[in-house]
Amino acid sequence: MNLALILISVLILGSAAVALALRNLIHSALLFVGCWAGIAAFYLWAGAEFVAFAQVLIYVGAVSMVVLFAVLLTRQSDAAEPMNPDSFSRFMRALVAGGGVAGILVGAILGTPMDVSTAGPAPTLTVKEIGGQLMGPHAAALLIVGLLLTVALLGAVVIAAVDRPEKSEDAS
Amino acid sequence: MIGTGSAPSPFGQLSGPTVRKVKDPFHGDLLEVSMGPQHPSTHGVFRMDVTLDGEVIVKLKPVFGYLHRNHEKIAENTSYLGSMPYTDRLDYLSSMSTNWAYALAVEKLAGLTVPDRAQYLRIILAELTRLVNHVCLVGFLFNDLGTSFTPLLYAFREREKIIDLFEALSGSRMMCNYQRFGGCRVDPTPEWLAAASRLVDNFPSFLDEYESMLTGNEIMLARTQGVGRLDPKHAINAGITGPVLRASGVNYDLRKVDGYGFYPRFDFRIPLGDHGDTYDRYMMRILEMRESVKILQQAFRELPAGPIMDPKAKLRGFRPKPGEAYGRLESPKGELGFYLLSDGSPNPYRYRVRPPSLINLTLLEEMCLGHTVADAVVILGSIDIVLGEVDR
Amino acid sequence: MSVTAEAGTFLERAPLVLRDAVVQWFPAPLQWLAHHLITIVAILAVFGVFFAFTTVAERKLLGRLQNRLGPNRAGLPWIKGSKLFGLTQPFADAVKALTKEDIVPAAADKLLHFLAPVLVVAFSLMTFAVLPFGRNLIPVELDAALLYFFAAGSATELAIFMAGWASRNKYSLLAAMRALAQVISYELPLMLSVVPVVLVVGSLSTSEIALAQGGWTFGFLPHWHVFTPWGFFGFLLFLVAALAESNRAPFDLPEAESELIAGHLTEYSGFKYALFFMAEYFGLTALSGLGVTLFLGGWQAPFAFLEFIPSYAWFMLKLIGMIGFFIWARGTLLRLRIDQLTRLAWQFMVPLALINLGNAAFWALTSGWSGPLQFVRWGVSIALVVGPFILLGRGLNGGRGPRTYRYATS
Amino acid sequence: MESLEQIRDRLLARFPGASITLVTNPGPAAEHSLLLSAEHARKIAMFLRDDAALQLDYCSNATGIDWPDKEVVETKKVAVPDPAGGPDKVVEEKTTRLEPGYLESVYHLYSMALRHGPVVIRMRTVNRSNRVTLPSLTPVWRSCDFQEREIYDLYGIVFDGHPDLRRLLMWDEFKDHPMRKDYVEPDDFEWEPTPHGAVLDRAKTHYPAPEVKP
Amino acid sequence: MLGSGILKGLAVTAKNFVGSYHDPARMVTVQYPEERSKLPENYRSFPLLVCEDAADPMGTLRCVACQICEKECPPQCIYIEKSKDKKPDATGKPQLYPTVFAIDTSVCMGCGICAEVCPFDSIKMDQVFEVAATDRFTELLLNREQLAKPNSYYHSIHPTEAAEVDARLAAARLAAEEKAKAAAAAAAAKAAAAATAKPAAPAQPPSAPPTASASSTAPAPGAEAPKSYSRVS
Repeated sequence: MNLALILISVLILGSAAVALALRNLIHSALLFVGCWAGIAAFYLWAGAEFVAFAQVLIYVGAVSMVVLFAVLLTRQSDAAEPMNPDSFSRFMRALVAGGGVAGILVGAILGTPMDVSTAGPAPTLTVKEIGGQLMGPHAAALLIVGLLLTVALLGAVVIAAVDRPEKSEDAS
Repeated sequence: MIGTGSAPSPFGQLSGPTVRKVKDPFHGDLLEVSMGPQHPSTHGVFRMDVTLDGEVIVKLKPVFGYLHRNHEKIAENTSYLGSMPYTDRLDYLSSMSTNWAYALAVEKLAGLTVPDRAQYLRIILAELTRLVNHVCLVGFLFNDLGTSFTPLLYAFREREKIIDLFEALSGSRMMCNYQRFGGCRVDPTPEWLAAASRLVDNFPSFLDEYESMLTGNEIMLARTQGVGRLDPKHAINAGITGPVLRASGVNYDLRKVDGYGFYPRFDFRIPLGDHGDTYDRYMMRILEMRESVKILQQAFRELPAGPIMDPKAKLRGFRPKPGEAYGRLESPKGELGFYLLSDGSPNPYRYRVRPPSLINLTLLEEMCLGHTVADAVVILGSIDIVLGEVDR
Repeated sequence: MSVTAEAGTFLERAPLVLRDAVVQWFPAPLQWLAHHLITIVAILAVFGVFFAFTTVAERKLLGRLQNRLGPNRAGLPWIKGSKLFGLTQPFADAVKALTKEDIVPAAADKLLHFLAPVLVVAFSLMTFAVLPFGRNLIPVELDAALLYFFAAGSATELAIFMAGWASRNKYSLLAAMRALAQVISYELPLMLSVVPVVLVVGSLSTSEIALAQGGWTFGFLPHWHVFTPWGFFGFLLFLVAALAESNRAPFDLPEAESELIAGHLTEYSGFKYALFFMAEYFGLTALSGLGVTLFLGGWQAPFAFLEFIPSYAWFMLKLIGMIGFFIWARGTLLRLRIDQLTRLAWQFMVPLALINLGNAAFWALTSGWSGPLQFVRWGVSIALVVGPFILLGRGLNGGRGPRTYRYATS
Repeated sequence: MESLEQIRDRLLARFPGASITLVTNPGPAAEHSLLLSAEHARKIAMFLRDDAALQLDYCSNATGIDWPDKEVVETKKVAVPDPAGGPDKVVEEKTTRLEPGYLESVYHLYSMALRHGPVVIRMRTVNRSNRVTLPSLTPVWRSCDFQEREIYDLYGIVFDGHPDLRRLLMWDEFKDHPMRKDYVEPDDFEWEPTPHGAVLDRAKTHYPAPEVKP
Repeated sequence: MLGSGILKGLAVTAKNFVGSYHDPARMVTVQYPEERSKLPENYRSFPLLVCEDAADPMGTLRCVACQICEKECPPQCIYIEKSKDKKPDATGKPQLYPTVFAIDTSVCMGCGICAEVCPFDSIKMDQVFEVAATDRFTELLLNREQLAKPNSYYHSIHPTEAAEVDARLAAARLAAEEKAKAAAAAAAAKAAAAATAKPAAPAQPPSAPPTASASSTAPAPGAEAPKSYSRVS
């Protein structure tokens, strides 16, 4: 396990943990952006340039904006004091739910055969080959994801467009 | 090209003047912004308390008084002649026509006559002032529209030439103090007249170049057409006069209505707008400049010789008989009036200035409702106010 | 690792020979570090000075546009009365910016207020890594270079938001929202206007794109993309989107001085303001560099017989030409309103970019045609460009035009 | 346009209760005016605006004038019977009569539709105290909005019925009305070098003036 | 076609850019301290007191402290104190002179009314505009010595006006001398007549001070015709 991987993982997990602890929403949102940049660094370390730059472009460029706008536009009541669990049963229910999700995840990770031995350097794919793969065997997956995103976009526009009386604007 | 200003946009409703009354949770609270008095685009110390809903103006209250010097109280403690240099400080962009308005009112009060050459000189200087004022306005309007000073500097290049003529004639560029009750103070030299007519002859070529650069510009059309619409009936009732009123289609120009001075001897036309929006107000100024050039050319041709001062007029110890008079003329900004009430003493008993800039601002709020902050700046720019005249 | 020096005139190979000579001094394990450090220092030095003289050039060019002289008084400090046509003006500005007091508003979010200028300059500088300045003068040879360029470019939005939010000032917040709406709206047309080039060249690597534009037909018609219908139209779209992306000329809404004083920079002063100013120019230079690489044939010489001039000189000449156009546009055009600006992006630029993409696909497929078919190919391609432009243009213009006026009769 | 007398008669016919008198203007400009009583002023103004023959749709100018209390000295020739039975002596007797002052607002009305000249109407307040009111004509002509606010600010006439009566030019906390003839300037002057006159003397009482070398 | 307006705009700015290199009309900058544009003759900035010769300015001051300019000045920025004794002025008539003549240039707005109403042509408008001072109170309050400028300087800045004023003063002086000679001749004739009438009584010749009516230099205020108007037509 070489030094770079440790550094990158500390960056990712550290920024995610601190982000959860902070009370200032904007600071935690920006720390999340740091976490996504860490993931992009991990891809770079792994040699997958295309995915790393895509990650930076999409997460650091666009999704961070959506998160920040969401934080800005929703009304923040200043007195956001920490939510103390008022009743014991609520605490128990939270514990059970959290434990269940954690159990499933750990089970899945351990279940998959991961060949940890360093069998030869990963094949470096050029962008042209990635394009070929995407358009070739994985074309269906690409189209479905594209469709999904378009539907999401249209849905967002419909929600955001506040219905206002259509006024004929005499343009002359 | 860029849009009619009514289609939805991601940032709040930007349609025409339909203002949302209902308070729905999705929109945040209103934003109180005070624009001015130190604001780069309010033409002097003028403040607007604007209430914004996102980008759209919901309420706009103008605040005046930052440049108030109580010009009228000073005038009541000074002789009639003593107030003449102070009238330059009212509308400091068009001092010659303000001087003429004051002289007109005093001549009406005291019943003085003015020789022909002085009448022609007054028309020449008033129309030259109209050129200076409209060129300044158009330059500043484009500055508010966001060009980085280029049209303003072209406009100021032409203004400088005319102002140098004023300096050569009256002694000062902007504070001319040139008219006297019964005539003018200095008789222009032939070289001055030659230089002035040469300048007036190639003014239209400057206007053509200016118009080709900006009148057809798509961004200009999108930013000004349909912005700040003014209804003719409301304009008349609100006492709005000058190019702003004529842009709404009301045919009321004192040069034709009152026919003061020798204006009836000149043939010139009065341009009228149809939509009363910022674009029409801009075009009114351009077309009026072209008409002023026509008047100037005729005046230079027919300028008679003769005295420039009524021999009977007295310079000092001028005591008009008791009585009152209201003299008004078509200043570049609108109807500029002087209401004088004399009680026989050398100082006026009551000296009142009817400021076109102040009264043209009466409907500023109605014109700006429903538009964005950027439009409010442009609408204010198209009304053409000068704070010296607004606050007096 | 970039290619070692090979054939070409001495001037052509000079920078590479120099770099290899310096790298030899270092011990073997440190050589790759020295190699990259030299590249970084070279970029910072060249484009630092380029930024300085762009500011002077902008002020002098604007001055000349407005019938006046630009700054011409700044001379050498120790020689009294020496006037070097204002060439040392930028260094005087730099000293002024450094010595000005740096005021941070009390209610500001100190950390973000400090971090914003740092980030905005860092991301703008990162975009220089993939621009091919000369025949093999490319700092980092990346396979997905274009994607890297846009990734670094889009991160600057984050810094603009931080600047606007951290200043705790009504004007800054309003302006930060405007800036983000503008930059996000123009991210899409910028990328869509670049995709046809990738489609025709078949690779994301900028050096390959520059190489693909080599060669001349009949000795004087270079194969630059800008001389093909889809390329010319793509270049126009790229220009407009680049203007908007770098907050300049008709789209300088965030710092619209007539409305919101200095936009999200209102609460910055001294060196931090200078950093934002520098970042804006770096962004502008990087986008112009990309435009030159994609459409104007990168470092390719315009004519065969001009090959002896080194390739990086051509790149610089074209770069200066594009920045000159940006300054010229700034001196002439009016500013757009925020809703007109976003409508221009979504209703006019994006559809036209998509149609241009189709046009480039048609161009790539019919590359085999020859003889009379060549004219058909050009005809269809031009029609595919001009037709939608006029239709969408008329729609966007809303039937607006200069009006004729009546005169009073009485 | 009809003469002022005809207009007055038509108004009197239409508003029998109102007192409308003609105020002549002695100067050569000969712009005579109609003095309206305060109660009927707004109805008369509305009539002047909407009457078909007049159509005075444009109120160009609204001015305030301050007429302070006047000492009127009347000399009357009185015949005093001579106690000695001789011819009675004629002696002038000076009786000083204090004429009460008033504040006045003057409106110049024009017609843009029919393009005819000024009809000047005046309204006078009862006295010169601080709470004198006059009916506001802003509901009739919107152009009087700012001008009436200025009259209120500088003269102190309270216009009832004005939509937004605030001070126009002076700052809101300002107490006095500067354009009145009996207005006394506050003497918080910083030292001004004007070499003569009351300003210098009053300033000297406040601050020791730095010496001026002649 | 969309964009044609913008292209025309760019064309105009390009024309101005190219024009600024060769067409003087399109390059209007004057490098102020080195190059200075010529001031027109009528230009006025602050007043100056005209004195006949530069050697003894206070002695040959034309001003007779009639205080007309002090009354007529709108911002009241002139301050004059009269002298007790009299001294002969340009036309030889004994006149007062100002011991203190201060103009507060921080208040003066250069309107030129003082120069216009002065019946003695002693105060004229100067053309100096570089008058920055460091102290607001003392340096801007110009006293008599700082205001006085010789007639030659007046000729250099307002040539036509100065020439016309000198002509008028010379004419006035001539008229004064002739009247003085005529008065002297009349007095001599009267003396001769008196001598012949009573040769014995010693004819005490009047000390023949120049009679008061020698020059009409101090006409009743306001009655004289405004002479500064019929300038060169």
